[in-house]
Amino acid sequence: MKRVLALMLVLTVAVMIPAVAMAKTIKIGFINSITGSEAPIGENLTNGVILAIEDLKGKGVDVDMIKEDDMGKPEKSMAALEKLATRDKVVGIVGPYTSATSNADAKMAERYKVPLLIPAASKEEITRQNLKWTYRVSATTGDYGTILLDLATKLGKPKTMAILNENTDFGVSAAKSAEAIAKEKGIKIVFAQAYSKGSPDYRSTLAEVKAANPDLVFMVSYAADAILLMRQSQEIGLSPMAFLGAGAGFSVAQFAAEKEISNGVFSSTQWTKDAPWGDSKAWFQRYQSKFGKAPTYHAACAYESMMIMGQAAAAAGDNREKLREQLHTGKWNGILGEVSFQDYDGYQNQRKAQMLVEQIQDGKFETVWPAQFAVKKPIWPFPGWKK
Amino acid sequence: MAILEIKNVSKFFGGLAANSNVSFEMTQGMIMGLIGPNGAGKTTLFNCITGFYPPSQGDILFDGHRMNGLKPDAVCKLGMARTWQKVRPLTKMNVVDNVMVGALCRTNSLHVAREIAMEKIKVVGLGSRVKSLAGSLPIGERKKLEVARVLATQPKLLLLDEVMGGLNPAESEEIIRLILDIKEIGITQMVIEHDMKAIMRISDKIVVLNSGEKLAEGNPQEIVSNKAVVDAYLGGE
Amino acid sequence: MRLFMHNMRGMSVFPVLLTVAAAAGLFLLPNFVESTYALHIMILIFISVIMGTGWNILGGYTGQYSVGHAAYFGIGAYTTLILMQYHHIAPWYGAWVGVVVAVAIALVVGSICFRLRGPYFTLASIAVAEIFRATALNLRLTNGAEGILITDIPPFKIGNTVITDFMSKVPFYYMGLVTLIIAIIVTRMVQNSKLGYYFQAIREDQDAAHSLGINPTAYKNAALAISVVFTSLAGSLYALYVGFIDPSTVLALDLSVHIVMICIIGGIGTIWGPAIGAVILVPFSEALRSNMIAQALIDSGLISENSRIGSFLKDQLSHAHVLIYGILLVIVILYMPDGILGFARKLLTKRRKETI
Amino acid sequence: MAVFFQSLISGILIGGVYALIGIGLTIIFGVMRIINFAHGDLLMVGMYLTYFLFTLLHIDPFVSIIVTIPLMFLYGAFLQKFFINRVLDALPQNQILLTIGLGLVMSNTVMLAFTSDYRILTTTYSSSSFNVFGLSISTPLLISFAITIVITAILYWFLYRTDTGQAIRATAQDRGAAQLMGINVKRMSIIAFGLGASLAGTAGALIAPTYYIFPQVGSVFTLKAFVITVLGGMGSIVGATLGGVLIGIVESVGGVYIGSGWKDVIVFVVFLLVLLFKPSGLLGTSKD
Repeated sequence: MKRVLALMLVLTVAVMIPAVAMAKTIKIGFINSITGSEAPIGENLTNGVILAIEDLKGKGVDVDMIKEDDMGKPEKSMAALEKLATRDKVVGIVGPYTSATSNADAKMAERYKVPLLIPAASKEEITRQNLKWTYRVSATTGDYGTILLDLATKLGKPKTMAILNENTDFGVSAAKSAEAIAKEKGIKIVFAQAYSKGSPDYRSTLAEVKAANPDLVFMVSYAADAILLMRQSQEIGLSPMAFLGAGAGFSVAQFAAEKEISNGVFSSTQWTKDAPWGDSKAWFQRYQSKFGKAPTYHAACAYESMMIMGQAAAAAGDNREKLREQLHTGKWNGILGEVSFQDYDGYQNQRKAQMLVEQIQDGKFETVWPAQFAVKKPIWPFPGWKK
Repeated sequence: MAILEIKNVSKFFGGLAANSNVSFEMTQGMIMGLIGPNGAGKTTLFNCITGFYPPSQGDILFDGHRMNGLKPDAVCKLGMARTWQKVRPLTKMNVVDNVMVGALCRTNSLHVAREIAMEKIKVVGLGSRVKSLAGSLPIGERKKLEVARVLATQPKLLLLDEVMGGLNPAESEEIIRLILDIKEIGITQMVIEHDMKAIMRISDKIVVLNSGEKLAEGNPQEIVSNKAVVDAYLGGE
Repeated sequence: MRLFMHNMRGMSVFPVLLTVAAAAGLFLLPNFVESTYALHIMILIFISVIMGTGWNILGGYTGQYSVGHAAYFGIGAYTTLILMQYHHIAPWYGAWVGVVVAVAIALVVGSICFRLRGPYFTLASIAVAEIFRATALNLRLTNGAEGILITDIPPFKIGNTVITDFMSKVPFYYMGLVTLIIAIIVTRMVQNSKLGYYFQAIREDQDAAHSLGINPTAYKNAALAISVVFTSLAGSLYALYVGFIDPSTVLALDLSVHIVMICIIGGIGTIWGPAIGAVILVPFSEALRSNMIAQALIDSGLISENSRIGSFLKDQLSHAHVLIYGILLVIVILYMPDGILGFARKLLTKRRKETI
Repeated sequence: MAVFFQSLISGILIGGVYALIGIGLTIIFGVMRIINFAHGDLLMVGMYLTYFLFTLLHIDPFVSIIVTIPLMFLYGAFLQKFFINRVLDALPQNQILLTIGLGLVMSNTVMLAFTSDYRILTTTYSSSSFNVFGLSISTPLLISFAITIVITAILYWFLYRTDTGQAIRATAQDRGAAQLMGINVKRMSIIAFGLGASLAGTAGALIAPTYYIFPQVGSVFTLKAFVITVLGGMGSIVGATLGGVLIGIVESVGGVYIGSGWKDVIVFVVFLLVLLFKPSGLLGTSKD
């Protein structure tokens, strides 16, 4: 017992003493939700970053990455940032994953004047607070709805839409912006509801959607609920002009693999393997062979974030101020296309993301929109359920 | 003058009558024995009198107050206190703290409560155990602790539920003496007991319950010679 | 040490001095410690101690094992931030409004739930917290799932003098420390009063307590009210410090469990239990989370970073820290059921017996 | 009206699975008076078991319960024998924390072993349904509902018609008295936890084809299990069955008429009301 107490004492003291920095390589922090309920998507970020570190090494940039888990909790994430900024003295930080943790960390990055590059959190406010040290690669929630409704109004003449979103930060803000955009385009919202994610049964809600008989069904699902929603839509016989899906739930490989229920569904995403940027296809294959599964756009965003951070830091030396300048003025070209951080529409240091729309055709994601990036023609309207 | 009046009290659980139509009176300073075979409804009657169950029918008058519907804490504040058939020591508190909890019924001062507690502890003869944890006491001392604790609430009427149960003869004898001492102070007592010899010795009056009904009432001699009691109860044992 | 442990009434000199010295040390600490990381951990410890001490009044002394205290933490956090963000009421008033709201709600909840005992009460407390979480998720007032983000905290002024502008951690540190000291003093006062006796009597045996003139519902509500004051203050402090709240962080079951865990690890129903629990649990889980153990092994030169074990530790341990935490939790419950304080006490009495 | 009947039917069917989760918990609680916070994690283990039996050995999920039930029983018995049995006389909050700790260990071990990816188990009938009077009925849910009924019936027979079952019920009635009567209480506890675990595992197997699987999936179901158990009356198997179906219906119908975001609130309000007006639950006998 004494020994255990002693160990605890040592650990407590260890927290207090700053570590001796002795690295010659570039120290970059990476905060992610490795455990906890956000872990399933968080995993993609970790993998993406691992590939980035390999590629940076190839470019002669030796990154000593310090990985921190925040369990999806803001106060843990703050502790992680605190440790990275003051104890490990990293030059810049990539992460964290969720919007809640990003919000908490962004303020702190400002205080410590450490560049924070947010890879995947999409809450709009994060880059609307006049923060100087926070940069974001991820698109914002509004972007998801805009591109989908763009496609829908170009391909058909939908008059009504139902919105069904998961009751989370991402879900609610994506639904809100979709509603605003729909109004702009003269589409009437005939049904709007938030569901609590993780429920095994959405049939009753979907039956209601069916009764409202909308032209478009816009769904936001970050988790694997997307599969449940579509399976149960089939059961109920919900068959609108088009299913529009936003969020990770609709753009993971498992979803596409369920072709019986996913065929014909449109989903908006920040990156696809068909994306005409960089070596997206090769990168996709490399990821798949290394980790045994297909990457999501989060993986791509995290990869690109780390690539940018690594290259910028290499150029800036061990200087945070210079690194920030690099991020502020630099331009990068990678698997997300050309990335630069701009001020627009009330945003600061925000990548203006080119969203893509994928449609599942024959169990595969095919980029169908916008036209200049499309590899296949969109199938419109929804062909109906096979019996 | 009657300190306690039980008037036609009945208690039903679902359709079962645990007590039906029980009536009797107690006068100031007496010891009343309450006897009857297992399941006769003695403890249920205790629970009704002390507010743990509201009686289904009938009235309970204590010191002029109508008690029906009063909660146990209010009952205690009016001056009626009970012990439990299965002792309920506050196991993780020591003896004096246990008794202080009782004493705090009449005072807000810990100091005063401690003085009262120490006095009652001496009365029951636990003086050497003041600092012991209640949970560590043997059964005989737990029973005494229980008595000290109720005494500390400064009751007018004490209801003792089998305080001699599970004790050896020497311990029982101590308790008997204690009950008689308490009588000396002028506290009225109602005693449930299975030990017939003891109950005959201490009681001024005895009420016999059987199947929830009052079978007989009288002084010990009358009860011993009551044929119905002998048949239903004493004979049956 | 013996005086310290068994001191239930009148304080003897030594522990008083020790406590005052510790408090003084904590007050001076920010002047010497430059590491803001350490301050951050200290603030998290303080918040944990405050909410643990609050829970301890209800759970430790009164024996009502609530696993729903996140509800009151959340009410404090939300009230403070809603008032500050949308009504421009400064948080040092807002926090007290939060306390009033939390206590009022707690009394309603208490008068309903305290009719239940044992595991039924525990389950009801979980249900109440879940109702609050799900409600906050759907209300406009709380901004639903999107949560509330602080734009900035107004500077704290007395007259025209700015006391602090909340730009550094130090003001949060002191707010935490002062609240913590008050919480511990209140616990002491409770323990040495009629309330404390009554609370413990209810914990030990509710029926016996009832028959001794104690109104259990009233005293349980009193315990809940005191408990909620500190839980709510901890929530307000957390919200101000972290700057962002949403239902899944301040109203989650996880949080309720964390509160209980602090107390049990330390030792429930004792003044210092929650403090000891927090001082051990918070840095320990932080050390696990940030992979400090693996780092320490590598830094110390025991294990080379490039060796198989080294890279395994560095890569995998960050995934395994919750697992380790879980294993330790199981071990503590099995081998130290009375918490660290109880265990220490047992060791001490054992040793004393051996020496005698 | 169609919406109402549609939601009623899906509520009843999903309620069948909830019932199984609830029955498992109710047996554990009935016998040991322990609130098992790891119940959802047991279900999660059952899901992974089913998933791997299906993907590696191509055993149909509904058939795989033949394997899942005994394996989960052994696992539950192991947990009881080496962990829970040691805290039977401890303070209730310690028991709770122990089960929470075990739950953390389970979910994080699974995460380390199989990563935290979502896994989808797709069978040929995963999204198949048929129509009755214009209402669609999910085939896999109907099958799992039928299996639930069969399992409940077998369990009932076991508890009421066999000696071991009687002994378990006696233990649930009064631990002390059962011990005096010569019943090996510790052994009954082991059997009870084994049963509870295998029922949770079975529930996992039954929803696996229509749900998704990840290491933290349990927490949702743990809370549901509490609600169901209390609703039905702690320790009452028929009660838990009814409670499960009732919660299924409340969620489904309440989701439609009050809003799906609010359905959790409704469920917990119903739960509190039952606790307050009938603490013993719908079918439970009163005791604490």
